[in-house]
Amino acid sequence: MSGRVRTRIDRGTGEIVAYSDAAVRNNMAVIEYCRTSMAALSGATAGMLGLTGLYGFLFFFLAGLVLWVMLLLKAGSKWQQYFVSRKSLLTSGLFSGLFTYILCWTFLYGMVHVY
Amino acid sequence: MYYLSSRRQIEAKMATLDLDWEEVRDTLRTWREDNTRHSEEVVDMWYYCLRHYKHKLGDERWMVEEQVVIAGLDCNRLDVAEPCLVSLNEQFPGSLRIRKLKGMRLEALERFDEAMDVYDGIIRQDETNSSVRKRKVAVLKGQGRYADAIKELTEYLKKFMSDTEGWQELCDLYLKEGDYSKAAFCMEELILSNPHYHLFYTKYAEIKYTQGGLENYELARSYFCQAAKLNPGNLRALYGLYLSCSQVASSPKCTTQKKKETLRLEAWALKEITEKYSKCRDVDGSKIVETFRSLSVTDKA
Amino acid sequence: MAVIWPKLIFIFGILSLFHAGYSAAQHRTYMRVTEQEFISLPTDIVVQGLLSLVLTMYGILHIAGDFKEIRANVQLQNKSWENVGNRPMFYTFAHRGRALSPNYVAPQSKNSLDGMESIAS
Amino acid sequence: MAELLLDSDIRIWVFLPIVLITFLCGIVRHYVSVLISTQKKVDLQQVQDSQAMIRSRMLRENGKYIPKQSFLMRRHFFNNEESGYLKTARRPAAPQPMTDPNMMVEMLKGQLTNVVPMIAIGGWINWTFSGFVTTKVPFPLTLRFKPMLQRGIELVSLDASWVSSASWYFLNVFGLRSIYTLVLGENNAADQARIMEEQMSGAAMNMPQDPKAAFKAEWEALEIADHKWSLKDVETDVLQKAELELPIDIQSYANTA
Repeated sequence: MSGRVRTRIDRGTGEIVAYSDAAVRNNMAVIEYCRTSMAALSGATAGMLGLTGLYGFLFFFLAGLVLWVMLLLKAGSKWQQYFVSRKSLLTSGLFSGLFTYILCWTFLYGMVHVY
Repeated sequence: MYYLSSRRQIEAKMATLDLDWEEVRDTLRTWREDNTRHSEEVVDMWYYCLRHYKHKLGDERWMVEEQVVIAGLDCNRLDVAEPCLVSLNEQFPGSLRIRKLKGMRLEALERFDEAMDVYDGIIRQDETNSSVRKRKVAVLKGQGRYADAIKELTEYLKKFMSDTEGWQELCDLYLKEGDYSKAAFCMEELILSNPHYHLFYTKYAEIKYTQGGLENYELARSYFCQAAKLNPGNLRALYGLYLSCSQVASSPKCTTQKKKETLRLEAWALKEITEKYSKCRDVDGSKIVETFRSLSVTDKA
Repeated sequence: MAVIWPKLIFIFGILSLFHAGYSAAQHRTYMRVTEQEFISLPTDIVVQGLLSLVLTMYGILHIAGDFKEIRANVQLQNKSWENVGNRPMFYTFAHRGRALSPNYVAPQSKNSLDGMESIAS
Repeated sequence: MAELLLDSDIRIWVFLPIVLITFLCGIVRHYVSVLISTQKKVDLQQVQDSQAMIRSRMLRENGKYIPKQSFLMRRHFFNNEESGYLKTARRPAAPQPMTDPNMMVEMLKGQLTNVVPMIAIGGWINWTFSGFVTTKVPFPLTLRFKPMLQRGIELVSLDASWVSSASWYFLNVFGLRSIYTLVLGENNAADQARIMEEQMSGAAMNMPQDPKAAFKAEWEALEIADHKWSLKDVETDVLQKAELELPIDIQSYANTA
């Protein structure tokens, strides 16, 4: 069986659209994987480039945007096959990567610019 | 032909079957996930390919070996199943799951009472083990004692009420016995567990249709209609819809207004079916209409 | 063999990032030794850094695994009764398929009579 | 503010080791917690109750897809005064969570694996690498952070963005938390049989402590659940949808069929 099925009223057509729970969880895990690695890598690059203060955080949001575009490209044109809403793709877990970003940023910054 | 001895011949055989061990591993995984029954291919793929790459599978190796044991028992290839069972036993000594596999091997050898004892032993040790209780039902079914199997399965379902696999099995057992009302009850349970499967609706409607009587025909018609709505490609539901509409229309107790609507529904179903057949090039739709005219119950055609 | 190239791209991206970092560190120590005020990195290191970031991200995207169809009814539509109705826990092995296997031993043909004798005696 | 020059040895002997220590401790902690997490033993009665609860919840949720008569039949099975499952179930009084022994063990285990090692290692790092600045944080920090981040460095004039090794350790701990999921990774070959087994007895794990109250709540919910058959006019709206697409065609088919 396809496991637990969660039904939600689809705003567009109004009729009930059923989402299979396991697939949604799998997609979330993939996005989380990409987001964490993006946070780490962009933090490393920011540290390496020696960005300080506001530029660093700007770079973080820029990286988030680039990741969003890449994920949409990966999902292809029929994105509603894979995600409930595109906006949730951008905002979900944006700040969970912040700590990792700061860590890598400080780490590389220390490695390159402090010593 | 099966007993190619030297390794080179096996490699050659494998080359002809162009099995690349990663693809084989992925196919076996997909077969495990959507639990289809491909015992013959699983045994061949293991025997000719994965057997030589066991070390590369890592943790997944034990799941693949379990799958091979069951497939081997299914197509009576004990020479393939037993070595896997032995290696599983060495890896997990004393695990209940492996003991269950041993019980299944006894079943394959048709030593049913010993299998029953093995299963009872497991249940005594771990009460909440549901898969072993299901195996006990399978033993009874294997011996052809359907009445006992039904009793055992209902006992099991009293404890594990939301086990959809159990309800599905019970439904088929009741169908074997021809007890349609109970089978319909089981199908309702399945619909409750997953209300978006067009297949459940189709099967439920078919059972209602076989039960007969105007009220059951109407119920069958609604469920066939829902199945066709859920999955427009479900031809079986369209056939069912057509037949149940003609049944409802032909019954004397049906009011004229309902009769008119049912006829329109019947026409729609027929149109859908002919459309689907006309899509595949070689069959032209007209012959379909004749078969339906002969098929439809009402005398009006 | 199919999933190798994203890993290669990812490793290449990491190496180039590491290289850019190393050259930035060299540049930084050079500036410090010659007491010049550090304003910004030479542009080639910056470009290499950004490029390697995009490259590694492209590799990660493919390593992370692909998406699954989430709409249940579309997913259920192409399911046949074959794999929905199949119940691995209830497999029985006493079926006619046994005869197809190579090591099938046909039961010796006992005629119905000797079955009778054993009961009678 | 003059650019501080730090001895490059600090990088090799302090900066990098702290990162390694935090990372390896995380991995060890993960495997230790996997090792000592005992499977919660569940008895048959609890499994049966949880399965019944699931079934009655399913009935409430998806009841509208089955005919009225069968819905009432099932509700009768659950809610009937004398013989209903939810009414006749007699279960022992539930132990209060606070005094329940294995609940205490669970909490202690949780503490043991997470918080205690973090504090211990933090203290050790603070003790060994104390008294000097480890690295500079690339973004400006307000003076309020200074006492916290520069514990052990009594330099008033120092800019707050220079941090001590202890604070670098804590930054590592929080930062690496999400990297672990990346590294440890989820096992992609999901073990089908185990998932099925968990579906059965797993639900019993998170069965509420007090079955009697849970049954009562379920009973009430089932009482008020009324049945609106969702398939009542499925024929009409299928026809309407068909009408929309090809209005004229249906009539012509009607008389030929």
